[in-house]
Amino acid sequence: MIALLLVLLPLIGGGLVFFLPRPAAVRPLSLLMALSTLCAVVLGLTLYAGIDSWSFDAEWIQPLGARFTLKGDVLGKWMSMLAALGSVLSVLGSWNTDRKKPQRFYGLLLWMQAGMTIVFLSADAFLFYFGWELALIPAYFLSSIWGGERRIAVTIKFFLYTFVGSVLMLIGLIYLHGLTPDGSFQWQAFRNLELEESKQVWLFWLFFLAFAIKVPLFPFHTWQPDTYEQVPTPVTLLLSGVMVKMGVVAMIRWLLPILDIGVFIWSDVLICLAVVGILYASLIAIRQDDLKRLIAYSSIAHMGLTVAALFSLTGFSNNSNVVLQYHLIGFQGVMLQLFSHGVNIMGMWLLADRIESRFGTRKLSELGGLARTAPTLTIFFVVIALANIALPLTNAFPGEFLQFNAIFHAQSPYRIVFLIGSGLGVILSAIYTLNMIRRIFYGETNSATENGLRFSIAEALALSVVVGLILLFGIYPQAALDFTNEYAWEYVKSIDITRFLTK
Amino acid sequence: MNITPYIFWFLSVMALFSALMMVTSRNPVYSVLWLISTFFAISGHYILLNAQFLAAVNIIVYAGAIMVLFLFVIMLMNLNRETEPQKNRWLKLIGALAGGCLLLVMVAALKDAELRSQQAMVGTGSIGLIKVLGKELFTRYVVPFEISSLLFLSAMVGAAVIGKKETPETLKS
Amino acid sequence: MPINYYLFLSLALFSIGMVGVLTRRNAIIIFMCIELMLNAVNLLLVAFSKMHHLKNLAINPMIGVDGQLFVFFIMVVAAAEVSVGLAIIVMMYRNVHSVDIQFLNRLKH
Amino acid sequence: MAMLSFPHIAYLIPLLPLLGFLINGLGRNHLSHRAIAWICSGVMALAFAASGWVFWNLPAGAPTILTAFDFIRVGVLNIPFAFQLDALSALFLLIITGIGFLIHVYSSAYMHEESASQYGRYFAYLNLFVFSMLLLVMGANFVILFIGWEGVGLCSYLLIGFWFRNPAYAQAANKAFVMNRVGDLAFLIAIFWLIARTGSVNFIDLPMALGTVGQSAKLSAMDITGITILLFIGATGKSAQIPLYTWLPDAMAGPTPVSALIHAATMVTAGIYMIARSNLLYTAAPLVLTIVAVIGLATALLAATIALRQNDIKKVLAYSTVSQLGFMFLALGSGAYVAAVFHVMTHAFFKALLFLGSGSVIHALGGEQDIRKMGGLKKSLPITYWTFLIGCLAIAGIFPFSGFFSKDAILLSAFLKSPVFYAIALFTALLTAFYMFRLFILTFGGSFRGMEEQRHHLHESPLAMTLPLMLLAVLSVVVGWIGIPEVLMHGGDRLAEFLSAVIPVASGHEVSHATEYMLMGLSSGLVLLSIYVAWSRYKQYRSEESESSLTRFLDNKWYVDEAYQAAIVQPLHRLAGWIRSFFEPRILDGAVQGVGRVVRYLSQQIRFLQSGQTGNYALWMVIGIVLILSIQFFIRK
Amino acid sequence: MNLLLLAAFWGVLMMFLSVLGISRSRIRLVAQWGMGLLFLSTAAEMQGFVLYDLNAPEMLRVDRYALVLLAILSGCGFLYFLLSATDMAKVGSDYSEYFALIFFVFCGFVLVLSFTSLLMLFLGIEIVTIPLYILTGADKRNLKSNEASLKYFLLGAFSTGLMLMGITMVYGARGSFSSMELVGASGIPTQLLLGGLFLMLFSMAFKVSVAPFHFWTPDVYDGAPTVFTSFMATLVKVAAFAGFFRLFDHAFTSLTPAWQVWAGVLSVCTLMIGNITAVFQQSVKRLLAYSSIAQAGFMMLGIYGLGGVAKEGMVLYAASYSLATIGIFAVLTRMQDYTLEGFNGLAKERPWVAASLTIFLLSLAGIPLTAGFLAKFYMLQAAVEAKYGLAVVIVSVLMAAVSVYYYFRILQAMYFRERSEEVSFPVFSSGFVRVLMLLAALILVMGVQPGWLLRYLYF
Repeated sequence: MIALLLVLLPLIGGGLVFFLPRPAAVRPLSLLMALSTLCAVVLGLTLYAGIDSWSFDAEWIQPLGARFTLKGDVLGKWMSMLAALGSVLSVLGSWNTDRKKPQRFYGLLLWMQAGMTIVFLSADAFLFYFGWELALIPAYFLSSIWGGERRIAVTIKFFLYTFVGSVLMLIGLIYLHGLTPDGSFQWQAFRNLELEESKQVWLFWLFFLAFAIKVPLFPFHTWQPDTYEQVPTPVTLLLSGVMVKMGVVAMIRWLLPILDIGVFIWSDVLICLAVVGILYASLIAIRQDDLKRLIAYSSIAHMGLTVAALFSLTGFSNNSNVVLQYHLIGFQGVMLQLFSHGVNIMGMWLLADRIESRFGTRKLSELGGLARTAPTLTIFFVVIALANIALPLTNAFPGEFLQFNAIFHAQSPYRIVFLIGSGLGVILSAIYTLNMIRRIFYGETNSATENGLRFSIAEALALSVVVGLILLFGIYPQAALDFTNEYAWEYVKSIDITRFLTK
Repeated sequence: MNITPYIFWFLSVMALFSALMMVTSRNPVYSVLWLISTFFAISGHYILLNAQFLAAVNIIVYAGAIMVLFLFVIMLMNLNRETEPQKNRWLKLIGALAGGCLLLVMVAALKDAELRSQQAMVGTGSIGLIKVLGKELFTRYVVPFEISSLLFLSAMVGAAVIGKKETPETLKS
Repeated sequence: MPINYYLFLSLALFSIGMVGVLTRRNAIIIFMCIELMLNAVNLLLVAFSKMHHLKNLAINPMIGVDGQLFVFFIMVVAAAEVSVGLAIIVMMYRNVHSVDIQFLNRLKH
Repeated sequence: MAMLSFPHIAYLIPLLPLLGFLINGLGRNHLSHRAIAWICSGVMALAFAASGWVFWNLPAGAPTILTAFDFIRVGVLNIPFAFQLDALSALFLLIITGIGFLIHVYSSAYMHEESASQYGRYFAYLNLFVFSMLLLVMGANFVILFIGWEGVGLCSYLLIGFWFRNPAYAQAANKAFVMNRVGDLAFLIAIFWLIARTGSVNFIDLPMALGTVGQSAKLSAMDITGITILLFIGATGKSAQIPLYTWLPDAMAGPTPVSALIHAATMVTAGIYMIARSNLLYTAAPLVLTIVAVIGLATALLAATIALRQNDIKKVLAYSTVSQLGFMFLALGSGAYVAAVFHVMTHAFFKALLFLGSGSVIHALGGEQDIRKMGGLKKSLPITYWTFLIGCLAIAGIFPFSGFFSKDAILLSAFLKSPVFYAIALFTALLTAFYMFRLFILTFGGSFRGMEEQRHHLHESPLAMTLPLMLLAVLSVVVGWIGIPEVLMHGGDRLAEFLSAVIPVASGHEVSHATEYMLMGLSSGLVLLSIYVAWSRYKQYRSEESESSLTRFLDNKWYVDEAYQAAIVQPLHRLAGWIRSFFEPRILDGAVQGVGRVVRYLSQQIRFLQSGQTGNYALWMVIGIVLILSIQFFIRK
Repeated sequence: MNLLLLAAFWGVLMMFLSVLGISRSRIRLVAQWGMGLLFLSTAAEMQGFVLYDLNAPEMLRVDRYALVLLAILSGCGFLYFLLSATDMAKVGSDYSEYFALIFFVFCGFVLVLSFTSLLMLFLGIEIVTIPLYILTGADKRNLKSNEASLKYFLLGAFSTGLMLMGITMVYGARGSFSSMELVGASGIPTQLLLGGLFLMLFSMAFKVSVAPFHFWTPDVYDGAPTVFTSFMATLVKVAAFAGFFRLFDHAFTSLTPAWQVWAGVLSVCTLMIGNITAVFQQSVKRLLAYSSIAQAGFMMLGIYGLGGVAKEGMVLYAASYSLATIGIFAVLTRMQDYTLEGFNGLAKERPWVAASLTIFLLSLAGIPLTAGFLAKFYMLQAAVEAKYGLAVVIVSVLMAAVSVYYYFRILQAMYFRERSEEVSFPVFSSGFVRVLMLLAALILVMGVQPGWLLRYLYF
């Protein structure tokens, strides 16, 4: 029931908020809905942790064989927690921002969360696709109505780009559906297909493109900076904190286990893309003057690392426990980083939004000296920005640390190159992050920044949650690792393609 | 000695020639007349095939009623001169070519089929007689027969709608 | 007669009608060309009906009636079409005083 | 005290500064100057006391591992959040907390003019700095060490940019952090490599990995070479060696006590510590050792030459640090880990002394740092004068000051490695003495060259500043006596004995006592000569010295910064700019937008098919029919 | 059969009403009731209640497929009348006759959907198209309407000629007009049969506006009075497609290898031409005309991938496409300005209308949660298993993405742009808005639970 609740709460809550007559009650109500979803997740992780409470299965579109199957495996739980958290943060973070038609805004926001939760929890490919798009539609409207000046052109690009990807994936799904003996969309049925290599080689791209565009992976990322720049920040927060994770989650669940040979065949190319993407995005970030675009590019770089690590996990173990163990290490890093990067980037957006709304600009060149006038902001910003570049004792460090291990163990002749390439990203990330901090906080104040900035309680709360999580998983990552360990172990065993060798 | 082939060839040549003339005549009235001549040739074929009923209907309905209607409209519009401006020469050529190609393709496709051994029954056979056709029409074919009345109804309503002159008063009511 | 003769004859007539449709500009003549196409079909139908009749004479002497009845229906439909078609052409003529289809180009792109 | 066992007290050592950091960080807006100073110095004093207790109560034999909790435990990889207490770390603990404490005390006076909140911030950072460094030396594995490693980098970043209104300072802070990160990357890769081969990052597992204990080695020679090189690159970043040293002189942007902290007790010694820590690995990689020695030597020489022409009091000291660190790496590279650690220790005291002394001078002069505008401060700053002199003598290596013993050990090890190394090292030592006394004489000797109003305000610093100076001066004299070479006093090298559990005593070839005496005499004599030259040259200093292409070259620090700018920074910058303003919008996004544009263009063109001509429509239909039929009937099949 | 009888009766009734000279609102009411009755009678027939059995199995056979589609058509027709009946009055004075013609067209639908003889298909198509020629030209003094009517007529008659030639050739090969596969399958000269098949394919492609036989569509849809465009673009097209589907499903299944690839090629051509041309259109009406071509391309996929899934897809497509397009046209009919700019800022002033339009557009674009998505999904699923299916399907989804672009232009106009001064929006009656929302709700419900509709196909 928990799983269903996680979908229904934001869905119904969104509906309630959408048609609320009085704007004043919108924010408390949507916070309530978001919080109750979060509570449901927490309850599901503690009191009702059994697999029963996290599974839901119902007849849906019978002629198609599509079922409404939600199954909260560890990945699903982990990510739906992030989604719930993201929605709480985005409501909190925009608590003091006035918007026209707040009912619609928050209603759509909650629906978006519902869509993402479906993606994270669904064990049925059709439902998965449904959620995939369901998350996109509210995002489109949110962006186009409440976005910046160039919103219309930018969001249609965003929408079309991701749409093209997802319809290609749809074809892949349909194709696999046709191959299942009983015409099913169930994950397990897809998993049981054991496709031959010649099919996997091209089927892979149908899926991969959709996911790569979502993540986004170089060179499919060009929608992202524009979008993040134009979109209202609470939405960006969900987009980059949670929605881009959909891409990785989809790769984890729908790509690696199902098209394992295809993934392995292309893994060199993919890791290469990811690594180039890291360097590329980092370089752009160095020369970026727009705060939001900078964060967007940094997100591309960091997700690139995660993807590189993920694709490093494929290959033959020859039933060697040691190889699998190293894959486990890498995969744990991916799992941890999925959450950590979500938290960090959401923190960054909260701050970016606050800076923009307070000072009316997000150009780094027009800011400066805030360390003196806005010390609290400075502390939050520095902590979160440094967490973003994986300083030890912040949450991203263990994640990235383990991910690098994965790349080091990739079954690729170029793994050293990949490792060094992605490692250079670490240096570049330091450069652009410090540049950003320097240009915002150091130096003399100007007329815009001399008045400083104060946080409201809601904002401070949101930021404190972020910082708290950063420190929690930074100092004691084992909490997260223990949570995901069993799942991760089963997972890395399942994506090992040694079994094809013996055939 | 059978005269049938000669009649067949004569009618065929007449039909083709009249059709060609119909298409190429610049004066619409000539076209109508050539078309009527084609219809006569076709009717002749019907008779040759012993489809007497159709031969009669073809003459009465087509050559008689319909073509007269055409002629009537042409006269009404005063189009009985060679007023038609010529189409672009190239377009004409392409049009003719396209039609010719179609003919060529169809003929080439169908010429070597087993159809070669098939014969059409000429001169005899009872199925073209009014008695046989009438019986069929009012038994097996009564449904389409009834339904074709709907076709006429709608054509009638349609012609009325189109033909009525629109006046400001009728618009207002 | 060999059925091929009829087949090629009516295909030829059909194509002539089609060429007329493609090359002429006068709406009425185009319409007439279409009538020619229909007649070509009719001829072929009758020929086929006689062919099937001949082929199946021993089994079922009624085979082939269908074809001739179909011709009858084609004529019916053609008559209806002519009434509507001419009405439309006349309406057109009333408005623009021409039946030249090349002038029908308000609607394009 | 009965309640507190050894682990508890050991835990206290890093926790105390952390506590200080938290109190000051969170409460800085509500605490007075006095409270802040007391809390910070207090926790440092307690930490020092705890370190002392741990030092004396250190169990003999195997190192003590204190595991707090599992940091990362995934599959075969187990990285506990654990501390390792043995001779080496205990020694470093003492140095760090001791000198740290003195610097805290000193800072409480030095930074007194800052507002309370800035004051609190400063001390919070300082505490955090010490905490990170303690983590670094206490860490029982490479990852914890790395955490501290990055932590000190962060703190140095924060402190160098402490006066954030000056953009140049912020730039310097960035530079420090980024250059450190370059080294860190290599360090990280080394860790990954280690994990890949051995599955463990714990120091105590190193012998096993090397195959010295138990079963066969997990590390091949190639692995060891690779790992050690990478570790060394990491060390060059943190310890300011070629090629990653340029951040350190720039790091003088921070408040002077911070420089003292960075240069003396924390941060830059991390590299030495790390290599000493992994000495087993290095001993197994002789090639890398040679590289380390060469780099160390080159750095020492390079920095010394640059220091010759610096005019900023702190910059001279900074380059001297780089140079001294080079010495230490030379020692490491020569396999004399103990000598390196010894020099770290002595250097810590006299460099702290020198920096704090220079801080006192700057303080007295109201922020003036150019030694050309100083002079004759002997009278107004007597305590500073004397203590500074002791520091200079120590760094120059005059018997019986501490520098003598440690430098002598290094020179000896260099001699053992190769006489050429020895010659260069000796030359560098001479340069050291020369530039240090140039600095000393220009600052304190002669007559005052500053402005009148500065002259009026000249005064000795308050007790909180001078007391640490005096303490450090005493220590700078005596601390060398724990490592008296065997030749002077049998059993005098108590340090090597103490560290023998961590650093096995090398059983290399020895030199005869006679040679040793000769070397000692040679270096001492030459150093004295060099001091004399400096004295005679600068006692009458008036104005600009003569210019030559060599001096210009040195003035510009060998143009290394410029070379880096031209070779790395600028191309990268330009590449990034090109990508940002051309490749991304034109090529990549251009391709995406181009699809849209092509569709729109096609749309515009295709719609002209819709000509409005009925005849054309029919023609298209017929053409379609002909095409399809002819393909179907004549081509397909 | 219920529908055939009632529709014929109501057609005649409407014909006479015009002579009686009763008021327009009465006429409209009668028409609406009649259409409602048609729907109910069809629904009743599905439950086994048959008014009169014509009993001519070799001519007509109303099977479940036909019934479900007829129910959809009459249901949509009812909604269409509810939404747009008042707007017909603005076209011309022959109010009642328009209804009569539409009812006659419905008779044609029955034939097209339930024929078992090619003769009935031919008659059905003629009964459908002849009234349409009239309706297209109903706005008699509007030259565009005249022109559209004449173009439609000439090309329509031309395609009828093709179809007849095709039927004749099939007859020649088979000796029967039955559209059932079994009859006369022996000793056939296949070339002749194939020739006939292709000619029928072309003429049906013309009726459903599949490229390259689509050229009449934009002009005719654009020129015809908007209310009737709505009718043509939705119900007529769907019925024609259903007939197309039925023809190939029943008659030519064994010849699939010959024509299947061509169906794919035509479908790809249609998708490309329809979608790409639509991108540049400024007039919403013309844009919808091209979009209807594009949608035809998608429906063509159903014929390409003929089979069980395709049949379900056809039903779903019929319903979703009709509902959405009727809704959009109903609003468009009342707009002052047919250009995209005319929709600027609609959402602010007419939020519910805009919301419904949004759902219609999303459905047409094939966004999940709407019936349009599922319809496309079924079509893709049907097509993907055909020969070369994957390539065809990939092209079609890419074109679907293009379609998103132009559908969203309308969305953008409504939601994200400000109204221009000179345009004022019509006042929509609350009843109208409610029906519109009903349409939207139906689309959403079908988008989540298509089973509720599809189960009528079986049992």
